[in-house]
Amino acid sequence: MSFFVKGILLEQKKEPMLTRSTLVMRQEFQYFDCDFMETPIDELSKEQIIEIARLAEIVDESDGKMLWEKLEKAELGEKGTLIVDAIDDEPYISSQMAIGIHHQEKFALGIELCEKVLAPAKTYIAMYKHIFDTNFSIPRKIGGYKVEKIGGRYPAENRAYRHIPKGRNSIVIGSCAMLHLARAAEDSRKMSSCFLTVAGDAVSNPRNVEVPVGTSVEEILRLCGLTEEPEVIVVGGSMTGRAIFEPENELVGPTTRGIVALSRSYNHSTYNCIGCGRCDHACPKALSVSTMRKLAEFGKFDELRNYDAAQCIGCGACSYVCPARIDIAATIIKAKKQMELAKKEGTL
Amino acid sequence: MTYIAQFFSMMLTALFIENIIFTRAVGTSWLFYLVKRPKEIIRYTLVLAAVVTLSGAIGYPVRGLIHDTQYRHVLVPVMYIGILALVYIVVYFFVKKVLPGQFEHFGMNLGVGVFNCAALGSLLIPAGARLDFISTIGYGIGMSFGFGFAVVIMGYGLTRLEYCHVPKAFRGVPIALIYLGLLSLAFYGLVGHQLPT
Amino acid sequence: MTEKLMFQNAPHVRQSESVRTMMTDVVIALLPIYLMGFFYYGARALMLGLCGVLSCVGFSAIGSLALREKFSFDLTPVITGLIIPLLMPADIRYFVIIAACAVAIFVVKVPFGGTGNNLFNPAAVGFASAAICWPGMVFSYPAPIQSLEIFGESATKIAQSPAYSLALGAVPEYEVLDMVLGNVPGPMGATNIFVAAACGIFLIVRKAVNWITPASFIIPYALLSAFFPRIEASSFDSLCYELFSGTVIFGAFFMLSEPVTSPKRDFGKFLAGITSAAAVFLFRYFGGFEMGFASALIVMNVFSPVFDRICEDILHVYRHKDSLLRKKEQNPEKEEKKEKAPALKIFKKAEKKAEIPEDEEIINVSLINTPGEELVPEEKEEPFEPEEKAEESEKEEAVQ
Amino acid sequence: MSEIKEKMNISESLQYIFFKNPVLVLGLVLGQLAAGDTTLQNGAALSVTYLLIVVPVLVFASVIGKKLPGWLRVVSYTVLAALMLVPAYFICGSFSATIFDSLGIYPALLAVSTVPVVFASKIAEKQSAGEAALTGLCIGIGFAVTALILGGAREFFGNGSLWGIKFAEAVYPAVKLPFWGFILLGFMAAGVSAASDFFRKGKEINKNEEENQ
Repeated sequence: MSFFVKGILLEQKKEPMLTRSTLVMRQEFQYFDCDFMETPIDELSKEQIIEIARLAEIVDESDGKMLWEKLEKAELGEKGTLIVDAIDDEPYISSQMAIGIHHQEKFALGIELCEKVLAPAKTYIAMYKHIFDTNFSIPRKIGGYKVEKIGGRYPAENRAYRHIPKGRNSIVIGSCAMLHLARAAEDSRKMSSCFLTVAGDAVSNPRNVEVPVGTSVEEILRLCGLTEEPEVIVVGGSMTGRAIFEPENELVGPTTRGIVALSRSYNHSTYNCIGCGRCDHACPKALSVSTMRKLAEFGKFDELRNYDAAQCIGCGACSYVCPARIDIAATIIKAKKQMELAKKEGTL
Repeated sequence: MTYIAQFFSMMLTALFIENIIFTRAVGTSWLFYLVKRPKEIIRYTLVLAAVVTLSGAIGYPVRGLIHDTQYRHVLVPVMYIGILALVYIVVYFFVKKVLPGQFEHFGMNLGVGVFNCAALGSLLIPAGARLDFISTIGYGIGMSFGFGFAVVIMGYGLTRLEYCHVPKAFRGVPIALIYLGLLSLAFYGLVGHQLPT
Repeated sequence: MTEKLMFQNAPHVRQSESVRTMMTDVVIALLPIYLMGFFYYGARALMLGLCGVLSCVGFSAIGSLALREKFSFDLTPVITGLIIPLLMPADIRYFVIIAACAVAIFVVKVPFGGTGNNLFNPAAVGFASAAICWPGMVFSYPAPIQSLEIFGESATKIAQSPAYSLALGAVPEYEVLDMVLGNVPGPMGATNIFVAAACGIFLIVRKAVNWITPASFIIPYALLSAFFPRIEASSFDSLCYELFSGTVIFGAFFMLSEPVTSPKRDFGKFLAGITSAAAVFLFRYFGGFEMGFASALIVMNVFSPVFDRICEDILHVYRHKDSLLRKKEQNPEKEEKKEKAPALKIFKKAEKKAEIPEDEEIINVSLINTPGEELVPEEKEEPFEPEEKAEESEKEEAVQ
Repeated sequence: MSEIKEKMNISESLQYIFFKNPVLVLGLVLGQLAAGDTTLQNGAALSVTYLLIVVPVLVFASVIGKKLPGWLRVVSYTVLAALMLVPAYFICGSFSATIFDSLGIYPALLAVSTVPVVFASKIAEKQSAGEAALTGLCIGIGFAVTALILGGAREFFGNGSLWGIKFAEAVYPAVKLPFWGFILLGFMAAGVSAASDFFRKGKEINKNEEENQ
């Protein structure tokens, strides 16, 4: 890692959810029918697999795109790599990793189908290494595919894929999409469910859950049970998710990584920034965060452009580290949105 | 050889240790005017230095005559202002004719650039201290560049002031005054005693 | 279930350490120095510290009342109140401490906007203003190892501090071990170097203070004093005398490393440390008073945004290094002119400021209303019409 | 500032006493006050000199100033200001014999301060002679008020005396130094701006009431 870029070490608190098996919510499955239903799986041709993915309407949860479009458009060169994204570097969240650990055969089958379509030179499963509180070790191989342990500090996701060799193109597919592809190929099941982690200190038995797409957050929380009234319910990752107010009409989609119910929101600080410089240390993109926050606060947008606000990925590491508990990431992201708005209107 | 050493020692003391703004508070309104126009600092400091050396040189013999009379407190300043006026006219037409490019940059501000407290202060203080010729010139030049140095420091400070939550009553002139006061407190630590004005 | 839900910004897990825990670390680090003061000068040292803390906290309460903002009790006034008495002699009168604390809060913190916004180190300004006002009291030190009575005048033998004799160029007559242990006449807390350094290292371990600032200040200062001794002694002796006299070590750990006024980046702290070492050495070499450290610190606080700006420019190049390299491959010669990292001059920002239209709803901090402009709204051309225009206006008058 | 004028329907030049005080709000003549104005006597001497400089220069500017070519205008104002120093010198001499040692060069600097040049050319040239005299008078009074308050405060706290007569023992001797002059001026300027905001808000409130009725 270069001298400037540091990021932060988080304790992942993944423990009860990762080792527990995935709880499946009662749901009726939809099926699709296609002409090559009976051909055995290993003789499926490339077009047939893409057709299966299209009929099953599988959405890749790592970036929200349709799986069949990604497979169709991706033409890896002769040295292409297929990376299965199972990195969950945010605390509490382990929906992608649970797939790799609890449904290994179907997961391997999914990867095999993708390999048949893309014919990459190398495939590996990327998993986050820095999980200290789990009492089992991450397997070296899953279903014959090598597991590459991505180390380093949070945010590991954007740094892992930044190391994809620029010259040869490579593709990142989420682990849940792999599982859905395997199910679609085996018993031609449509993708009607999504995987997410329900966690937080207000949940009675936090675990990984498979729920039909579109169920409300309140139903899922009632499924897992609540020990006390949560003060904050977060949808998405614990570092990049957003707090919601009405859980009953908040619907869950394939790209929501998890639901975190916290019994006590962190106490809103009344301290001014004392300029300790920790946020500058924590920023993975080596931005001067403390000055940018001041510029954003005072609304000086063109100087903010000089400070490369566009490169901020909104990972929240600076707000995590700030001893004065100031929402630095929120201020900078809001200022970034205002800058884009101003740029569109041409005032900037 | 000793002249050059004397010249430079006088210049350095006037530049850092006995800075015209921080230790004697002379020329502060001109400082506030220049702080908001960072592009013009170098130009006006050079004008200041040129005017101070010219009028210091002209004024030295005349000062020798009158700085013992009973009314010296009035005559010396009036004499120096007269010389400043002459020098201003010379500089005005010199700049107008020789480098017209620079001229419209100045516009009418040349008058304010020449007739300000920093210029007269740089002339009167060596006169009050009865310095000989070389150190008068050295002191004058040192003071003008000390003025530029002070403006640069104030520039740094005031750009930083924009990002402080200054209370509403203190915004603008008051906070700049307090900032200037704290800076001259620091430089006073260097001098250690009140300088004769 | 839904009535108690609160909004919360993005990262919903936060670090357990807060500003208060950092500040309590600094307060804990200051207490042993007071114990040493108590050991050398009796209970008066503790009373002075208490008076400093109470006056600082009281004044900051009055200040936030005057500004009509909620008084948030953070420990920064307590730290200022603890540091100021440590720089003073133990037999100082109480009103000197109260005056120094008043200046430290009312002149440095309140007008600039509270805890996070002061541009100067309040302890340094407080001590400097008191030292300038009563040099006689502040620079005459009682001999150590005697317990002064808590209140009332103390007619004890006033001794010379080693820093004073260094300023005169005389070799101080105390040997180095005494100076390290602190039984040498000098400021109440700043003479016991050993305890101050230990507390400083405790702070570094607790991460309340970045290790770069003290290190990058003490080592160059030691080298400077070794190579340019003020007294006729071997360079090592001069190094020890310079380093252990005056408030250098104490200041390096507690005053120089104050987070608000020091640069944010490590490299900026490194640059600030080196230039502060040079400035303190110059101020002590040429300065009139003994308090070279405090006034040099105030001057250096002006330049911390400049060091931040230098780091920002280096990082700007680092962030755009791939686009710069790509440009260099495509057109090596045209590259310098076009893609230029923002110039080092801080004024580049200031100039751009002038063109932004001052729209209202963004917080508009109006800087100085310049003389002359305030009177008449700025006409488009020069504040006064240039000479040519003057003739036209005369012609027009003539015509009317 | 113009809306203050109609609301409080005082003439334009009266504002220069408080609302546009030349020293505190416009930040014009600061150095001389901060360093020179350490006693009440000094304050009085400075304000008398200042009054004697500004009024004639503004009147001269409004009467003759417009006619002169640009460069001669600035020179004439400054030379006139310098000549006005001579009567000021004799008046100040009457205060006390040692006034000039404690004042030093600062009364002479008043002649060259930016006020004559800036005010004369921007304001006085567009006004009639009477109005210019009134503006000059108000500027002089504004300056005098600030100078006397500052000088009195610093003398009382500095050496415990007022106009040379000793009352009490010096409380804070360093107030006489220039940097304390700046800090005190800063606080006074903050007081003036707070008061003018408070006053303007008051004005706005009853202005709205008039509209609602």
